[in-house]
Amino acid sequence: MSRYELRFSGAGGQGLITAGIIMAKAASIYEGKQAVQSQSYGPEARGGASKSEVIISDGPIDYPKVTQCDALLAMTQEAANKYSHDLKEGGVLLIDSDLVKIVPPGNFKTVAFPIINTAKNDVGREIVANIVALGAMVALTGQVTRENAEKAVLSSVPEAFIELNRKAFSMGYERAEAAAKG
Amino acid sequence: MSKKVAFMQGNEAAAHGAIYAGCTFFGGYPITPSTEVAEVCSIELPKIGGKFIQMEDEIGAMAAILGASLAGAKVLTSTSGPGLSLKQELIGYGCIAEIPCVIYNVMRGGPSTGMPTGPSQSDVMCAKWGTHGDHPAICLTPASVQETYEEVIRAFNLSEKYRTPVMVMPDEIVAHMRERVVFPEPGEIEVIPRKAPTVPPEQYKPYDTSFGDVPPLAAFGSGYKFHVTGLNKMQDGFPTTKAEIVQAEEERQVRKVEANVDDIASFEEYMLADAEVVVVAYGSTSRSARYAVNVAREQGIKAGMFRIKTFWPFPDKQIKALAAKVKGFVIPEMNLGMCSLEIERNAQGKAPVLGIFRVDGEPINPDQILEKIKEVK
Amino acid sequence: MAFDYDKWIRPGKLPHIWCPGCGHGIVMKGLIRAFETLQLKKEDTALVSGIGCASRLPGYIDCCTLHTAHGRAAAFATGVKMAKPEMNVILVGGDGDGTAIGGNHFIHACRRNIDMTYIIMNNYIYGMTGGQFSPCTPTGHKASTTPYGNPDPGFDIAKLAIGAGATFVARGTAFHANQIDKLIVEAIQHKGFSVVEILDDCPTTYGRRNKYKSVIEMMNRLKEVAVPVKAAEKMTAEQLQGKVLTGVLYKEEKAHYTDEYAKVIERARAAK
Amino acid sequence: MEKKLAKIEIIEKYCKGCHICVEFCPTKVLEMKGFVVSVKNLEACIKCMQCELRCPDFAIKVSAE
Repeated sequence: MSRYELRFSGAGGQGLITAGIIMAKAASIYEGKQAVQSQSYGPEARGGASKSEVIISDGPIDYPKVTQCDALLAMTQEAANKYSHDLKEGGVLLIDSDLVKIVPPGNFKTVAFPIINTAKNDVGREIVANIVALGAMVALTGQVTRENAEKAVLSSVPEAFIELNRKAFSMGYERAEAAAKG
Repeated sequence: MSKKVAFMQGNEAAAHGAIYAGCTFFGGYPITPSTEVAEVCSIELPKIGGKFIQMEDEIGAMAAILGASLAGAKVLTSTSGPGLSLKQELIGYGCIAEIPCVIYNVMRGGPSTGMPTGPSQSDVMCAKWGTHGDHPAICLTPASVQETYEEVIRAFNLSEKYRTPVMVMPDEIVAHMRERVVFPEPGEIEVIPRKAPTVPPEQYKPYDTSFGDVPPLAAFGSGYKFHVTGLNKMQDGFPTTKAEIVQAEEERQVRKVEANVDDIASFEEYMLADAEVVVVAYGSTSRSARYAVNVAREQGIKAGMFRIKTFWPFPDKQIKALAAKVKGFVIPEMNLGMCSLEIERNAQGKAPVLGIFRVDGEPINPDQILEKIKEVK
Repeated sequence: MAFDYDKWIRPGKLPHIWCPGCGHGIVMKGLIRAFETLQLKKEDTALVSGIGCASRLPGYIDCCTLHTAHGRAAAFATGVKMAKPEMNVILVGGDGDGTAIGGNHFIHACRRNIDMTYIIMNNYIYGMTGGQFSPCTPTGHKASTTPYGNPDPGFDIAKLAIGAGATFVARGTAFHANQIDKLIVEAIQHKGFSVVEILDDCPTTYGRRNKYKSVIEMMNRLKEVAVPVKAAEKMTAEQLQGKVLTGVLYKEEKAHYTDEYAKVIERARAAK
Repeated sequence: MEKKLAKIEIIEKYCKGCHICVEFCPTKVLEMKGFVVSVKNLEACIKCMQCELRCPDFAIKVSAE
């Protein structure tokens, strides 16, 4: 069974739960795969650390949590330190290059670009950093097509912010592709 | 024509399932980790002319749903550990007065405030023994979001069919995780209506056993007038202390469920045909168990899983049969051994029962179960 | 000319369980007269109670009756009223049931101003359990659990109800029997949450402990302390010392819950 | 003109003997006979109905036609 495990981690308020939900929705509703999303709750989810996990598979998913992570997004140094250890050999680590200065060592592929800054300066609103990150994760993991992921993004945001989010998603997707090649 | 699908949490699915089942009244009190049920009900119920009320406390919420049920509505409340404790007296009231209602309880750590956001499975005994006095208990433990949707519908059906409170108890993991839900079309899943009286109002008795163990229930405001009390009662609903009546009525109330275990109990057998080690699991833990069983099979171990979907009434018959032919049971649960006691009771020493008990707010992972499977010799 | 109470009494249920001289029976008669005055339909009238002596009242009345758990009458009744807003929902009970264990439901029913009527028979004591002090037992008085005199101050039920948002509050006494039905009629007619407190007597568990020689003495006390609100307007503070006001104490027209929820349904349907 | 007498019906099985009716009758029509109330002086009855209103036990019915 093709079980693929993703973790979106960082600080509360960065929108990582939403990013995880949209990734899972893309797989489950638009890609025709199965997906489970779960998250940490409680004090952790109120300003401190934040974590959203997504399992994607072609068949039924039993254990809904990460066992060995295939792809990790770390939006803070703390998250990178805390979660990179159970990243699979050959897995993907995406980090915000402005926020994660010390790249954790390991046998995985690290991709870095200034995610929040891209949102702020290139897209125009810092608030869509999570969608930039999502676009990047979609590009790096290949679990869902760019089209299906975009559909999931656009069906999850308010009407007035569709264009902003479309731009954020595309920017993230393309920046990650470029960074991965480079 | 493709069916409506959505990607949602177990709690959200529960609210939608309730509405499919005909629920028109929700009474609740905010408590983590079950609040999404109330939130969805507050949005959806008024759209169909239903009512949502946030009561002043957990007990009030339970009282309000019982009152609304007597006035003819199909009713739901949602809660979690401390709220379940507070509701217990009135759950007993629902049992003795035989008022259909569904109590959706998300299991979090306890006792008391415990770990409000951590998953747990430690309310399963409270579901049966929480309220005082002998009473029937039905408790369903779904393991996925889709199943939560469907089991809530089944809970409403059982509640109406047997005229008794029914509990649906997902653990926090099932309640909060998101999965795809495929919504059934209207009519696709059977929805059981309340059995209404066929006799004219002047002949109506709310506990008339000439209609069987489950007498029809009239609604207040429907032309019938009758008395309801939490005291031991006679067939006409009025209190009594007559020994033979009290004994007979108490026995009937319990018999409604005990005599219909085969209709109520549900379970899943996974790779049990040749299994030597059986993992008995429920709720989210069964998902770890399935993973572990699959790995064990790959390694040549004859493992299987018995998944409990209906915790109460407990599948005694099935566990007894398994005990007679397997080498051992493995029971992973997020408590300190509640289901294990039931398995031991049924195994009667014929097969060892190995528990994995976790109450630290972390899920039981497949590795832990696999290790334990290997301990069975 | 004798009033036909039998029309509302369930056949075979009398005599009732209350002790000789207990005023609950007087209140029940007032309630029946009010129902008859208003020509309520039995099938559309729900009478809801909690636990205690006074809460046994619904068992005698021929309508939809619900004898719930201790203190929970208002919460059960809220469910009934929400599910069937067209029903007349009337609550009855005692002071302990309504203001101690049921205090939270009581104040919130007042706050919601849900269209129901709550008749509280205040006899200052837990009668059914044998005379323990209630939140309404006056300071210094004796109960089985205040053998040295009650250190607690008592609740003023009417003030509590007004403070919590009830929009009709009245008080009568078991002695002033001919007033009871009039207060209840007005309370039921009022749109919103109405509270009628009836000062009552418990000769068995309260009277004896507090040196009342007889039921008559207790009744005389109710007669003496009661001052109609109109009469009180002409009295000095000194004259009102130790007196209790009776009649309609508070009345206000205000949005009530069942109507407000109907608007919620309209808004939800419009937003669909 | 002959005075029309009231009809006072006592339902003895309901009476618990509390004395309220006897005590508060303004014209002393009633008395206790053992544990149960009975009519002592019907002539004196002014049909004020206070005994019926105050009887907690549904034991007195006064008809005044």
